[in-house]
Amino acid sequence: MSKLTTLQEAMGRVNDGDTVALGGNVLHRAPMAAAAELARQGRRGLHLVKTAGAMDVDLLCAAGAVASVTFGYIAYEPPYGLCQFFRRAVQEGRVEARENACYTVIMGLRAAVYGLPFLPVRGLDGSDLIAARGFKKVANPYGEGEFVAIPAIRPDVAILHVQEADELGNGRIGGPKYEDALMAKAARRVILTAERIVETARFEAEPDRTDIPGFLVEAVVHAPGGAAPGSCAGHYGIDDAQVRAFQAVTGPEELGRYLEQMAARTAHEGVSR
Amino acid sequence: MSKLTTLQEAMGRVNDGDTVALGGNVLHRAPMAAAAELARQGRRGLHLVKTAGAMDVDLLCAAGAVASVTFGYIAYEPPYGLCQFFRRAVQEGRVEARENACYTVIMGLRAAVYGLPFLPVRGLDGSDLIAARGFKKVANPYGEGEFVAIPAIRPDVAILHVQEADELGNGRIGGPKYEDALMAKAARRVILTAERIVETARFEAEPDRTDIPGFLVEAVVHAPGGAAPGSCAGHYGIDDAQVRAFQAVTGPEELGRYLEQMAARTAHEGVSR
Amino acid sequence: MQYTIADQMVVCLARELRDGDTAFHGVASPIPAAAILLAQKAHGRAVTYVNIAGGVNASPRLAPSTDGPNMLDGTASLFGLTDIFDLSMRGGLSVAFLSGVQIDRRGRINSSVIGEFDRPKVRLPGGAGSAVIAPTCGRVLVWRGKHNTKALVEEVDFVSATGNIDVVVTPLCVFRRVDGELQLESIHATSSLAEVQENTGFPIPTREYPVTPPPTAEEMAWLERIDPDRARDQEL
Amino acid sequence: MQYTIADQMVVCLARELRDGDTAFHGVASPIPAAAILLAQKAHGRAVTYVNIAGGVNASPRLAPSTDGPNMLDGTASLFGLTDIFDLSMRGGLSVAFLSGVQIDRRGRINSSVIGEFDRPKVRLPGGAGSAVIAPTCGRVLVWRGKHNTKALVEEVDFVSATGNIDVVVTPLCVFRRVDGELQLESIHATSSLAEVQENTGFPIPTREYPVTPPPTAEEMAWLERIDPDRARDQEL
Repeated sequence: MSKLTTLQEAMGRVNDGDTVALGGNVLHRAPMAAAAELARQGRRGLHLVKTAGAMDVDLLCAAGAVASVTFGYIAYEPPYGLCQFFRRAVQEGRVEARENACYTVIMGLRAAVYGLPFLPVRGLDGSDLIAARGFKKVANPYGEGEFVAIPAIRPDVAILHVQEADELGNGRIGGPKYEDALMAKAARRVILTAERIVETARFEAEPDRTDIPGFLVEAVVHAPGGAAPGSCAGHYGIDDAQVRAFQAVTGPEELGRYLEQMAARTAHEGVSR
Repeated sequence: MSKLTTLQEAMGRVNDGDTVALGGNVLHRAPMAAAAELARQGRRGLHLVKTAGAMDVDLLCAAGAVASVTFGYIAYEPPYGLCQFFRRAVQEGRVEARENACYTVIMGLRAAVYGLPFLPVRGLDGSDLIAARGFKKVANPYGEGEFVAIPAIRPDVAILHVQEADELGNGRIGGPKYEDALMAKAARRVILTAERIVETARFEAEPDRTDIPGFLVEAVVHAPGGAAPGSCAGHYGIDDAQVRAFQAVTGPEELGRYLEQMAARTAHEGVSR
Repeated sequence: MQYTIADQMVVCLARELRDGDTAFHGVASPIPAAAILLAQKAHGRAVTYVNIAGGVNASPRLAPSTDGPNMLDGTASLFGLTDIFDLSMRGGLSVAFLSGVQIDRRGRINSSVIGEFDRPKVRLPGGAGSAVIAPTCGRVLVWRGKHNTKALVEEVDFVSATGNIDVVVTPLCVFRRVDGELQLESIHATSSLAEVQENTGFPIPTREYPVTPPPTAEEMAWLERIDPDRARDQEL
Repeated sequence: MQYTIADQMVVCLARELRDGDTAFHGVASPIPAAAILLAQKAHGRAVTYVNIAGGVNASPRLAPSTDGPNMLDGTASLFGLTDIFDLSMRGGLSVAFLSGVQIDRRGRINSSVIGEFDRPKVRLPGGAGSAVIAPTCGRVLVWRGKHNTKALVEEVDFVSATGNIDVVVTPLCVFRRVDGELQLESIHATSSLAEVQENTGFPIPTREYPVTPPPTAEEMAWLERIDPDRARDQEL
């Protein structure tokens, strides 16, 4: 019954070429330990999906794991500047930048949740994104108006870091929720990493606070510090030194050492339940 | 700043001919006191919206307040049978039955939330509802498939009964949530009736449990017993005798007496905060 | 052993569930609710049970209403009607329990009107979610609390819903849809072929039919725990 | 009185807000966050403040990131990015704060690419929500932490977003869009017409322009409380 497993095993379930939605937003509650483990395992050709990504996307681009990114915004917030690995990979043609508005990522995920190949969307008027992305239009069959049709985005897997999970896969998010619950519903499979593994009774006591229903989840990893060096509400803030250390990485060997250090921190802290 | 007002004043804000979404489901957490007050005030020509309605819709039909009902299901659950006032009003041509699937009511409300005149929907294949309701279709611009387009349902007002509200309009629902939060976002205006009025600090302590954000709400009514004779989770169950007393009503005078009795119960219990 | 027709219907429906199923029921559905709980508890089926009120693998004490707060008892998350519809639309709902006022030979359901849609002779409750669930979920298990020629008809007055209807369970018998038509599969021990033929609006070939296996003692013991107030009898 | 350029920009933006506004900012927006809080607290404006993290009329202690948990401090409900977008789409968002790497004479924004979209010379962060917010919200208030001829251009390389852009506030001045074109409205006391002309990629007519009213003592006192760590300076 238990879906608890190791980070290594869980990330082994992600295949080369998969479409992977990453929870959290910029440097907050992103599944950093999971991203580092995917990089460490040498995953290739991933199609990442995120509204606003930062170090998670940048790290996977640095590791050469990424084929495309579907996104609204990929950059750090001040004072960390742009995601240089992502930027260079796009400029050199190694990664396809499937720019959306953040909302059209959301509408694409909603289309998948609703079992539809597309959803119409308001907005985008006058934006060159329509032509650049080849978005088509649909007419309102009841009256005036044409609307851009956003193709469904159905991730093969959503990887989400939450504050609390149980062994059945129920997940509770503290602080900002971002698009995690939507991703969990849109994706074919869901993997949770969690700061704490708690008893199911805790979810049963307040089921209205469960953000991710367990039956949608296939694997749960106890990963304290799993959003570091980004923040995790109620647990830790941004680790400035470690973000800067990553940004200063040059070359695969340095990246390898950085990833091993990240793995060691999670493994160490992750021993006890 | 306070949005607290009386039931009479709040229901006075609903106009003849308005499209009115009613929260709750069948005999659970429906805004019964509000519906009775609308009936008592002699409102006419209302266009009701609900996925699964029961005595709320039946009572407003009995009072002659209704022009149409957009719904998936209008009936009691066992042992109370059909909504006879609704049924007769439709059969006699006094009320238009805009039957949907419950899901197409939801998709119509979602279209309104997303600022769209329609949304495509999966399902409905082979159903005579498509022709009977005049639903049109849209083609998938990216490949195969045609989908029924559900026109937006934008209520003028959503009337929702909640367990707890504050004077700013924040609302918390206990037990099943049904479609209330969706209605609050789809409607132009929102009126809450609440079992208890609580301090805003209570919402600030657990903002993740607030179902209705206060800034969407224009009026809040302290209405303990406001879902009776239906149930309200954590407060009371179905009042069998009062449901049956309503079903036994014949003629406008009896209905008038029934409504006055409902009003008296709410007013009496509603004196203190 | 003593059992009611509702008990027989519950047991027939429960036996349809399989390991790995995700099963849904809506309002006014004590018989399906009891069936899902029976499959989980008595038959040990690994079924994910989602109900209209939002419960996920809840363990409610059943009541005639299957949409109230009790339907959340023991749930660890909320997954309400909107979520369940979405799940079906994206192919994630394997079993739905639906009913209808009329059910026809082809397994189509009418819960909308008798007569014209716009000015009906009888306005029925409406198909609730059936129009979108029937074509999108894996298998539809239909139950109907009455079996007469008005309920089981040659052709429905109005198609509220049609789609993946697999089984129809009534107080008299079990039909299974084969090649697009309902075929009599078994007759309850409490009924007879003559009674089924007389009360069905389409022809039932005269031949030998199996007797529906009645509830076992173990099933009845579980039903007593799942539904001690016998909400399931209220449907008939 | 001592104040920074960021203080001046905050104050300019705050003064644009009106009673009844519902105002939004996204990531990397300490200057807009400070402006909204200043309008509420110093100017007593009845503004509903929604932020990307989900806060409604929150009172955060500001940090360089405007998307973290602190943005929920004091909120009584969660109304996150998805809800805010929906709100704008249905006409319920009156003010949005947007930025861009390039802003052109017509008030169009580019945060996508320099060069070709598919193989850009410089890949920029992306327009985030601006492409859908700019055409649907009531008024867009644009701020930009740099004012040079690469930032304020005759024509953007790529139109990430265009729409209801009303005001552009830079470290040097304030533009307002009139008849579809940015017009210089006032020059900050710390700058000059010559500096604006030199650093702007489209012609600025030579004439008298008002001096932007600098921050008042009261505004500065409030800013000290709203943003004691001076997150707003990080943008410049």
